[in-house]
Amino acid sequence: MSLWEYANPRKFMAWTAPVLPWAFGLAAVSLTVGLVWGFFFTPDDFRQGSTVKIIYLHVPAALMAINAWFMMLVASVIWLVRRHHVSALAARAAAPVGITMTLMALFTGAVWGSPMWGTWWAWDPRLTSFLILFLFYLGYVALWEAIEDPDTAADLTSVLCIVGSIFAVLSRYAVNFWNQGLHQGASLSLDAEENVADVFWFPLLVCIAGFVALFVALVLLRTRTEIRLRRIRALDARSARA
Amino acid sequence: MPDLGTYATEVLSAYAVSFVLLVAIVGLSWRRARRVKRELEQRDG
Amino acid sequence: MIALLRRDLQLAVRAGGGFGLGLAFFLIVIVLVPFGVGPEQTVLARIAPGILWVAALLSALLSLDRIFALDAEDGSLALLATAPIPLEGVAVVKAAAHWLTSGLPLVLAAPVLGAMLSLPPPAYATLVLSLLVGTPALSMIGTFGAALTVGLRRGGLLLSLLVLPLYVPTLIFGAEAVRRAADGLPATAPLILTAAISAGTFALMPFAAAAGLRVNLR
Amino acid sequence: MIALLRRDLQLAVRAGGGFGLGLAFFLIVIVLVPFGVGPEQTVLARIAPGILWVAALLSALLSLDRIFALDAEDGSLALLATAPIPLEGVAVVKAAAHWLTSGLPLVLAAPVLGAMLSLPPPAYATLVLSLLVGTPALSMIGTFGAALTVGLRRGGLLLSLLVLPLYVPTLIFGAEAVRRAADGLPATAPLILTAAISAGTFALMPFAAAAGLRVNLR
Amino acid sequence: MLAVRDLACARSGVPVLERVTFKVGPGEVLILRGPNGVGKTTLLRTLAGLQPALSGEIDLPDGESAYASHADGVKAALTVTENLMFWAKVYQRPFAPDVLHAFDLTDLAERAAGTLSAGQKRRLGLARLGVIGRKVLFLDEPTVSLDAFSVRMFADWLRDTHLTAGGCAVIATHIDLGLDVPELDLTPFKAAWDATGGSDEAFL
Amino acid sequence: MLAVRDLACARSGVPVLERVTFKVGPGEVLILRGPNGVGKTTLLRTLAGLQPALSGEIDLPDGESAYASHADGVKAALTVTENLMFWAKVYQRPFAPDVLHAFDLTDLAERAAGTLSAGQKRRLGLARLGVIGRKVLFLDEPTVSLDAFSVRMFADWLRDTHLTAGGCAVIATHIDLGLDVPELDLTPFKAAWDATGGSDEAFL
Ligand code: HEM
Ligand SMILES: Nc1ncnc2c1ncn2[C@@H]1O[C@H](COP(=O)(O)OP(=O)(O)OP(=O)(O)O)[C@@H](O)[C@H]1O
Ligand SMILES: Nc1ncnc2c1ncn2[C@@H]1O[C@H](COP(=O)(O)OP(=O)(O)OP(=O)(O)O)[C@@H](O)[C@H]1O
Ligand SMILES: [Mg+2]
Ligand SMILES: [Mg+2]
Repeated sequence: MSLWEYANPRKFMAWTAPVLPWAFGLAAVSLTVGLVWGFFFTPDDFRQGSTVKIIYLHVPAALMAINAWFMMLVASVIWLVRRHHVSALAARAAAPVGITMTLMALFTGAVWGSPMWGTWWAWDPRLTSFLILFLFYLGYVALWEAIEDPDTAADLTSVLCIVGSIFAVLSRYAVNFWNQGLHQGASLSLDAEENVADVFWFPLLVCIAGFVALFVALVLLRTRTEIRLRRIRALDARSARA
Repeated sequence: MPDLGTYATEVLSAYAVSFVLLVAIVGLSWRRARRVKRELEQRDG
Repeated sequence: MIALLRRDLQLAVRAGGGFGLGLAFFLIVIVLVPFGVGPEQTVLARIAPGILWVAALLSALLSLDRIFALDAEDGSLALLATAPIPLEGVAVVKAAAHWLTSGLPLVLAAPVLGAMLSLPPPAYATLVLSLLVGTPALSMIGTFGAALTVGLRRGGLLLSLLVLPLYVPTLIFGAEAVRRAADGLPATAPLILTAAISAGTFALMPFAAAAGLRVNLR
Repeated sequence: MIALLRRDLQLAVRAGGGFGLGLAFFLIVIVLVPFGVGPEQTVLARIAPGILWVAALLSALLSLDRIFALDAEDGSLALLATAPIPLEGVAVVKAAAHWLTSGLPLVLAAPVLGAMLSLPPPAYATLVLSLLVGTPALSMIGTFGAALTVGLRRGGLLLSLLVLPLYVPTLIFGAEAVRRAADGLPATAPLILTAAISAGTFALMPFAAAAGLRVNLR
Repeated sequence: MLAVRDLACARSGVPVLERVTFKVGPGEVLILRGPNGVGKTTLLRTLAGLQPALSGEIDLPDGESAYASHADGVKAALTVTENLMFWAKVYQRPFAPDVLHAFDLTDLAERAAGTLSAGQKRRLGLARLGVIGRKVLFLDEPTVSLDAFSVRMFADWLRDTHLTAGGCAVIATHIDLGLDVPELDLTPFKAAWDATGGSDEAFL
Repeated sequence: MLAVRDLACARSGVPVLERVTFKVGPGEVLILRGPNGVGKTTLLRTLAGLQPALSGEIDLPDGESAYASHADGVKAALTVTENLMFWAKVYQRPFAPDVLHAFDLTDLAERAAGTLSAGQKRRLGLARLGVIGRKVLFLDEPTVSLDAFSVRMFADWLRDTHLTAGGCAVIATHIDLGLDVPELDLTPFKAAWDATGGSDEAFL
């Protein structure tokens, strides 16, 4: 049995049913641990004061916002190449989760910015690219919603997702070119010197794990819902013709 | 409750809004999942 | 007439988020301006009132051609014209539906977008208020323009050309109100003028719009 | 394909000045901005490059939905799809026709409008050049968006939502070039990048657009 | 019920028909015949009040007429029932679901109108006439795209429901509806090349 | 010339027809019959290559077919001649003005297509078929809105010009074209309610 068989809707429903509670459980545990640890048991940063606590929400949300889009891209390509319905539906299911993450990153970043940079919003490249990402998400979801026929919608949104990804990368460079910006560089690199102090680093890792688990759990749950909706549609169509 | 100093509003509002967003996406996904599941069970008889 | 309003809103929602899209356009214009103008906060704050109002205006404009075009194409408009509701009523309802789907969401979202353009916080209330009393005029004037151009198949452009000059007074008073508030001056006078324009257009324009429709259906 | 280009241009002219209208919209946006922002020359000069580019972009946007919508409604599109020209070719031709009717006139008129916004004279050449190499990308990207949304009957709004984020890089480089020129800096790098985007989109986007059309015609 | 006397009408300012005279009483139908382009659509639009007559009189009870054009005003995004409900409300009439039956739409009641085939959409357009309850109908090629069975169904509805309730109708069509009713060929009423009343007249 | 074997086709993912098999040789016409909604339009679109078949084979010489839909792709702003010239160029054929005569458009040649009546517009749509010179025609209700005279004119053109030149045609229509040709009723080929191949199949 090839790996692709797991993308059959029936199989997918079967193997995700037992996985789902574990995914949610894992997400709940690691999020609780990470956030409680981060919020209650880490010291304040000497420069940023207590605002550093926002990092536990901001960074995982920002990571997941990008990764969700990436997952949609992969799923879209799979749909276009192999025409597995589950991958198209998974892409559709991931989009609202990605939007939530993007909104969260934007909001926590804005709140963080107001004491750090003295402003809620600045046209910093990183922030700006996020805003553009948000627009891509909106367009993607709007296109899904606008099209009646599910396969047509899957095809068109997949094309949009691929083209959009190329332009998202392009925008990132354009935005850098346009404005040099206030936002910190990558601090999660493996290069130890650039990293934030360990006290912040470990709870942050737990939080990131929690966000990943939550993302997986939500995408599985929502994909299952989409599959059920398609099944209802199929049964309706069939009984209308019987 | 740790002492959040001058930035209490910022930190707390960041946490609050994030929780609202998380709860919203989880809650909406969950509710829709349950509704659709029930609908399908009715259809399947 | 209520049935017509209900149907139009239903169609706007069915058609995949008629509510969201006008708003999205507003958002996008606001986002694009800094890309063009550059990221400096002082410059942005200076032009924010004007840009917000221009964006609201363009966002209203973009959906104008749908007010009658779809109904004209599928024949509903001719059927409505022979139905027992006055065409003036149809025009008012169409304007109201347009405002509910494209004007109202803007009013609600304006403060957030003001923040993105670094609008000074004291001006937020005036921004919302000026849009609230000003956008109905945009919808009603737009409905008149749409009535004049229905069936001409020129797309939105001819319509924009006709309507934009008519938008100028609303724009001037609306943006002036916000600018004054941003500078800490009282903004009552321009606000009242904006509201007066809205009231005036809703009182008179439906007749002009209905006349335009009648001629175009002939 | 040349026949199609000829027909599209003919239709644009017949339909009452396709050439003039895109231009008129550009003009009107440029005129509205001072009403919104206020008349101070220094402010206007500062934002002129950005506003000119944003206006060009909006003016391109406004006529996008006509690229395929009219042909889809009257059935021509299905007939073209079964005709002996590749759909990729149709997409390129449509983009070219859109550029000729909406991009090119802007390029020619830009200096005059730049003067209205007090753009510093040394930037005029760069303004024209940046629009000349940048607007083709706007037309081609827009054609792709139009291909995705053809037959959806949502009016221009969904289309705008899809297309505007795709316009960001072109806008940034184009406006940046003019801004640098206005500040007396060299503008070659952003100009080259703008041209590269145009070249890239014309090389790749037709395939995506044709794929979208095929799916929508299904 | 409907009396037309010496009517002349024009299409975009050019006189098309003149001296058209006929009467249609309650329970009667008049079929308009004539080759393509003779002016059937123009005449029906004039009768329905969408365009002014050049001259002549149209006698017709107020608020009793309805018009159905080539295009049938069906909203693709609404379902069949919603489409009909809308027209019922506009005409302030109750919506009686048995029209669905009369036009064989029962199975399609909850389908979005955009997913109907050409003939199904046409049936929906015709069902509107059953909903609005008008007495005087002006119908422009109502049976386009309909199959033979649906044509008969429409003719039955017209005869058994509409006419027996005292209604009347003027119908332009090229096919045989299977109704035994008078026909009016419009060819003899074609406007002469020098007919008066066109909008260019002042310049001649 | 055209051979269809065991074809199944779907409309927005729902199987509509299955096991459709027929052959049309040079100089032959096949008329598709069937009540509204049986799937005539769907079948023709599949044959024309606008949508993929679910299964089955379509044998058809490459680059020889043309399709005419319910809508006729006429540009209102162009004149009758310009409309036809355009299609001639797209298909890289010379434009022979005698098609104007064959479809009784000579008097209208310089009129903007938007000012034509419904039937005149349809004649223009059909004249396109005379211009593009394709051998295999797929026609969806070509005679809608045509008067009896024009229907005969179209049938004559089909018989005397198209078929004698070795062409063939598949035509969906509800009326009698006055041609003595085989008919295929699609009702027996309606897809069973549990037919396979729909896009929802994986979900059942
Ligand atoms: C709306 C505003 C903001 C947005 C959209 C935003 C977005 C992002 C993004 C996309 C990342 C990248 C995550 C990664 O790739 O590793 C990130 C990381 C980070 N942000 Fe923000 N940010 C915002 C505001 C802020 C502010 C105001 C601060 C603090 C002064 C801040 C501090 C950080 C830090 C410390 C990281 C971790 C750096 C890293 O791991 O790359 N951000 N943010
Ligand atoms: N988008 C859609 N979704 C679901 N079903 C559809 C859709 N479009 C069409 N159908 C159905 O597919 C079937 C075939 O339609 P088709 O248009 O091929 O019929 P037809 O034989 O051409 O009918 P007509 O004579 O009325 O033109 C119809 O029952 C129709 O209701
Ligand atoms: N805009 C216009 N300008 C000039 N002539 C027009 C215009 N519109 C229609 N006509 C002409 O008016 C005449 C009457 O058209 P009308 O549509 O009433 O014909 P009809 O009898 O309904 O024909 P059909 O059976 O084809 O529908 C036609 O000869 C047509 O060419
Ligand atoms: Mg007619
Ligand atoms: Mg059909």
